[in-house]
Amino acid sequence: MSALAALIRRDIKIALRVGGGALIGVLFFLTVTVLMPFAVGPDLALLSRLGPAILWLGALLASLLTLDRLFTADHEDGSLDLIVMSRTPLELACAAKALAHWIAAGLPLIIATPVLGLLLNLDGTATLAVGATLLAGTPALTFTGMIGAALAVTLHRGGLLLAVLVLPLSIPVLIFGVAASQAAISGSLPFGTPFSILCALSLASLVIGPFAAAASLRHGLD
Amino acid sequence: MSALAALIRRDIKIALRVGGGALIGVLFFLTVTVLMPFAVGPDLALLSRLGPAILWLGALLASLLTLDRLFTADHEDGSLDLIVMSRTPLELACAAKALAHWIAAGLPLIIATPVLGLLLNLDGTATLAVGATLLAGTPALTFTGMIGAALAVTLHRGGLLLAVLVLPLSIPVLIFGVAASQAAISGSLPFGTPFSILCALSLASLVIGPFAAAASLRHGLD
Amino acid sequence: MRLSGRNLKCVRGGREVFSSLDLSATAGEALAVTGPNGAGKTSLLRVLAGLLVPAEGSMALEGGDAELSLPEQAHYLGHRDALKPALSVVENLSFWREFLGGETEDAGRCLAAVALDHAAHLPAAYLSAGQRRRLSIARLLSVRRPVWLLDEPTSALDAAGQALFVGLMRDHLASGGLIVAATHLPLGIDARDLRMGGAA
Amino acid sequence: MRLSGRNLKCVRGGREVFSSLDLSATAGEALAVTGPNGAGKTSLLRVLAGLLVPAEGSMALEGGDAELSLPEQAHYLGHRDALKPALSVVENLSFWREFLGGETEDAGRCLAAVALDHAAHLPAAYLSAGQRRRLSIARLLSVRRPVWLLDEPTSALDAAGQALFVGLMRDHLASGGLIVAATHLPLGIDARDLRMGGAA
Amino acid sequence: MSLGPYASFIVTSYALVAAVVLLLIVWIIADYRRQQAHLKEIEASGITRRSGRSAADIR
Amino acid sequence: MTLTDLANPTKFLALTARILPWLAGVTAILLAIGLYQSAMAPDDYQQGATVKIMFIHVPNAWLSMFVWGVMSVAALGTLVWRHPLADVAAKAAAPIGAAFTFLALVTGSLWGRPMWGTYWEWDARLTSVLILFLMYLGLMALWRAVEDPSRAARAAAVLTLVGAINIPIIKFSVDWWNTLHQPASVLRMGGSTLDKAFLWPLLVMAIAFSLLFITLHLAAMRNEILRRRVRSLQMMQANRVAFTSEVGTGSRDGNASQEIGAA
Ligand code: HEM
Ligand SMILES: Nc1ncnc2c1ncn2[C@@H]1O[C@H](COP(=O)(O)OP(=O)(O)OP(=O)(O)O)[C@@H](O)[C@H]1O
Ligand SMILES: Nc1ncnc2c1ncn2[C@@H]1O[C@H](COP(=O)(O)OP(=O)(O)OP(=O)(O)O)[C@@H](O)[C@H]1O
Ligand SMILES: [Mg+2]
Ligand SMILES: [Mg+2]
Repeated sequence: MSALAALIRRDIKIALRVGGGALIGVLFFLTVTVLMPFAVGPDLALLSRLGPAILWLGALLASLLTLDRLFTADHEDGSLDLIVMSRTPLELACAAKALAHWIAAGLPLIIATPVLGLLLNLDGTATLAVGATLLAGTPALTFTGMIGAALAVTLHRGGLLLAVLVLPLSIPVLIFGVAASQAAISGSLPFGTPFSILCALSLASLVIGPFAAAASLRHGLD
Repeated sequence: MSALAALIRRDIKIALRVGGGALIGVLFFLTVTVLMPFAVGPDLALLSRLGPAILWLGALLASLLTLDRLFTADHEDGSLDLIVMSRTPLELACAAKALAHWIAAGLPLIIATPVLGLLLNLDGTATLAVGATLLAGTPALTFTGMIGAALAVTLHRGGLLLAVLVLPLSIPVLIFGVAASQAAISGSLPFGTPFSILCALSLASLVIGPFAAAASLRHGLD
Repeated sequence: MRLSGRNLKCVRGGREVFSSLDLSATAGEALAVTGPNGAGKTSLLRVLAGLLVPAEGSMALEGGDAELSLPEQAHYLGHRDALKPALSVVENLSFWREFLGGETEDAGRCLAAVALDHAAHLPAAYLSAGQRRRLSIARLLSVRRPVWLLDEPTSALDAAGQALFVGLMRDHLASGGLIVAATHLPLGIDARDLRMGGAA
Repeated sequence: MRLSGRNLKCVRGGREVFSSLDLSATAGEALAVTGPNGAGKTSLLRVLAGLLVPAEGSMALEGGDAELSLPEQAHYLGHRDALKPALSVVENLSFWREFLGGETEDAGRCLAAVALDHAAHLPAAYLSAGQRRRLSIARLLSVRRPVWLLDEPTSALDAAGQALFVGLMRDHLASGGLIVAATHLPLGIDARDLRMGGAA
Repeated sequence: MSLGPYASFIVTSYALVAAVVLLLIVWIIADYRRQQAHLKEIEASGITRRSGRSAADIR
Repeated sequence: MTLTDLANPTKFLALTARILPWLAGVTAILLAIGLYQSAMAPDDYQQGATVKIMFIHVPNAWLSMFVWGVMSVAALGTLVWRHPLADVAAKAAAPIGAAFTFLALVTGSLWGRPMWGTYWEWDARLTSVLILFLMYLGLMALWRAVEDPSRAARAAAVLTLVGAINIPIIKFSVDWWNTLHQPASVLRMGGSTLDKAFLWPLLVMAIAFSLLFITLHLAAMRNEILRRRVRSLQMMQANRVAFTSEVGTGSRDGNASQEIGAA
């Protein structure tokens, strides 16, 4: 237990210290959100209609892109070798790293959502709905993304290959996240159904992610 | 001259060889484009209206994200030290690296545009317009992105920091790129004006980028 | 305690690096793995550390903790030093001390043992090559593990550092540990030689 | 030809590493920079290579090519070996040969000189530590530069590799080159000692 | 057999399937030839397999 | 001929060399029969002649999922039993599966235009197939990205197993969400609801395409085995030269690995 706590504490400390992985994720989120109106054109009604979609896309990209170095950084400096050798089961160590990443990079996104909602002309309910779906859905993004991050170590390749491998897996999360937000906003469709699917996806990924990541790390080191 | 040619050849070779940076960039582009309808909803009319914006955003993200390792990879293995020490002016070497990156990662995006246009229900003119604006605009993305890539070396941080630094610089390119495409599609506005601004932006970045990048590299090594 | 490997074979990148290799070392004994560049010394250590899966053969630690595997009872000191530049020297050491767990030693005392205590609060990014190596060695001291797997441990160390490290290895052997070290230079302690063949 | 540095001072991370350091070496002469870990040997080499800006002082290469700066006439061999894992051994070497330019030597011959010719078409990712070092040394041979700045060049080399490298350094000195090498081990050639102070 | 107003769609889909399947077949055959050529080339340089049989002999 | 015999690459090559011509022949004959029957099939009272697209669309769609299933089994073989032939099977299947998926997408689109009035619609069935296609491409990129085949195999195996989640989603998407695409009428609980006049040609075509897959897959596996044999011989070449070079001391029996192909 104390080993996992130490790992989580270290990862959060590093994320907050070096130029702030957390801060940078939020900045990226902000920039993508600000960029959208430029791309879409300054039509406020359209914007607030697209609002949840834009926020979810921004969060998806931001959390995937920060994931990229989740394991490669540890691989390059040799830490990963020691983590694999240690007495802590590798699955738990992977889960701990993902959790630390979510705390340092996922939570700040959710905290920033209300501010961005203002920029996109979303009202209170809509912002709340997006925030709630993000809270339920971003763990799924982190924990499926972790699989890609582990593969990136095996492949000696980070960045885009990772994104390509992981994006298809995160599409369902995106679909249900946006669907739940839209349902809450329009009020005509039930919010519960997509939201509970979203939670189910998160729970499933909480189990599958660490196992798949540990398997790929164990077979991939050399 | 032959030194620069060697540098360009090496960078392209590495991009094509290791899992094909080029191929992966295109796949990322494809995936992001496929992602959009999920977020926005399956409304074909809306999609084809947003089409150019989506393609431009996808190209922007794909080309920025591949840029991330433009200098850090060379820094980590010590190549950058030797490049800085060499007899080739650093500005030219930077420009050569950016050119190689554009050839390996930018051009394939443009080639893939027609296929993606089909998915987004764009007609022939629209696809052609987006392709032309991408051809004129992506060099600007690469050459301004290079500045961020150089700063990322100095700051020992890749990935997102780069995106955050560079996205604001690329907003004008995005605006005029989308504007020109929309003009060509709707036919009501002149295509020439935003397009020539786009070309001007590209030309300016061709000059400013290498100088800024070289300056930041020269002062940033240690 | 006895570390033994039988009939080990290692394949990397589709090429056989070594095969039918036997080795054994008992408590208090050091094994110096020598051989030309590319002979497979590093590969052997990584096999013992459980980081490479051998294509054939098996290894075991008899007389160790029966509940733990060989890698879980071993320290591995490789070319890459598992240090985070953003953390300070003492933070780096404390993390590994807590994460590796088991019988631990005070972090400050370990730093003093490698003469790095004066730099305890410096970021690890500021360390010179030899200082980084000393910090890695402090990791070996901070958590007790019976088996030390060392890959060219003395590289980058100055004369004082090497003398100090020889003393630490002696202490480890005296307390019943065992050492397998890949090296091109004399280790400075009594060690049995395991010579590996192969080309540069 | 004469390499000289006057009153050099280097500050890293806000701390002074060395100051008022003078050095000089003439053609055919080797300078061995020694000193404990953290004394500033690597920092001095990086200052000479133009990769660190000295806080005070200046250095020059008298009698060299007047059009070129000191770094442009120097080879730097550091801890990081400037190899791309994706390219083969010969592709790596050929790239540096073409990029660095000037008087060049055939790539195949350089590989043969460090006994790596048999591995010419292997990806560099597959090389062992010593093989990588040999490939870096081949770079020094492939392009002629009068000044060699070497940071612990013999680490990771086996006995045969060290002997070979000593021969190469001798040849370089004999042909009028000069060498500044940071090292903890005897270099194997006649060299003037530049001892740097400082703590571990 | 009349294909009705959408003949072009039907013909295109059948033609595309035929084209892609043919492409696969051609690619596989070409790949086979290439590997055989490689094996012959290596054989000519005097390397043989452990079993002592010819490398290109696959029976 | 036991399973362990099959696992030996040389035996595998010998066996497939004997079987392949026959397989190819049977495939060709069945394809011809299937095509003839499809041509002779009556027009549908709703869909007219476009129903003929079904005879190629449906087999391709089925195979796109079936091939992923084959790769998943191979992935288990790689991870659990570390069997080299499983690596070969997985790698050889990917491009063929991608081709079938591509064809399912294209023929579906071409059918969609007359039926639904659009080539493409973002509904659950179509999109999940598109995701399948993307994952095939990702997998192929992954195989290309890694030089060492056994390393690539392990990474690809993990990804294949994770991606297998998509297969039930494709299959049941029409039941879970209401989509444009029609629900299963052949492979469904409680028997087929399709008219016999369409069912027979469809079944023949489906069998013919499955045989086509088996034929192509075996041939591609042979190529892959040969490719690895070439690789290991090239490695041997490099090693042997190394062995004779003077710097090396000690001895080594300069042969290549246990890898597939070296046998
Ligand atoms: C790009 C568009 C399309 C895709 C990706 C697609 C995909 C698929 C897939 C994956 C299956 C196998 C499902 C299963 O076994 O349950 C299937 C079956 C089928 N598709 Fe499509 N389809 C597309 C368009 C169409 C269109 C336009 C039609 C006709 C209106 C159509 C008619 C059918 C039929 C009749 C079946 C057989 C269902 C059964 O009997 O089980 N598809 N399609
Ligand atoms: N990037 C850096 N930033 C700040 N300080 C640094 C940096 N690198 C090294 N230092 C400090 O500068 C001093 C000299 O380091 P240097 O690497 O030059 O030593 P060295 O003589 O090469 O030591 P070694 O024998 O261990 O290689 C050390 O005290 C170190 O802490
Ligand atoms: N990642 C790898 N993939 C494939 N082959 C490798 C890899 N690493 C090393 N090799 C090969 O394995 C062989 C043994 O390498 P290893 O690193 O074990 O040698 P070593 O004895 O430690 O050499 P050195 O003294 O140079 O450190 C070498 O021939 C090398 O080419
Ligand atoms: Mg080694
Ligand atoms: Mg040093």
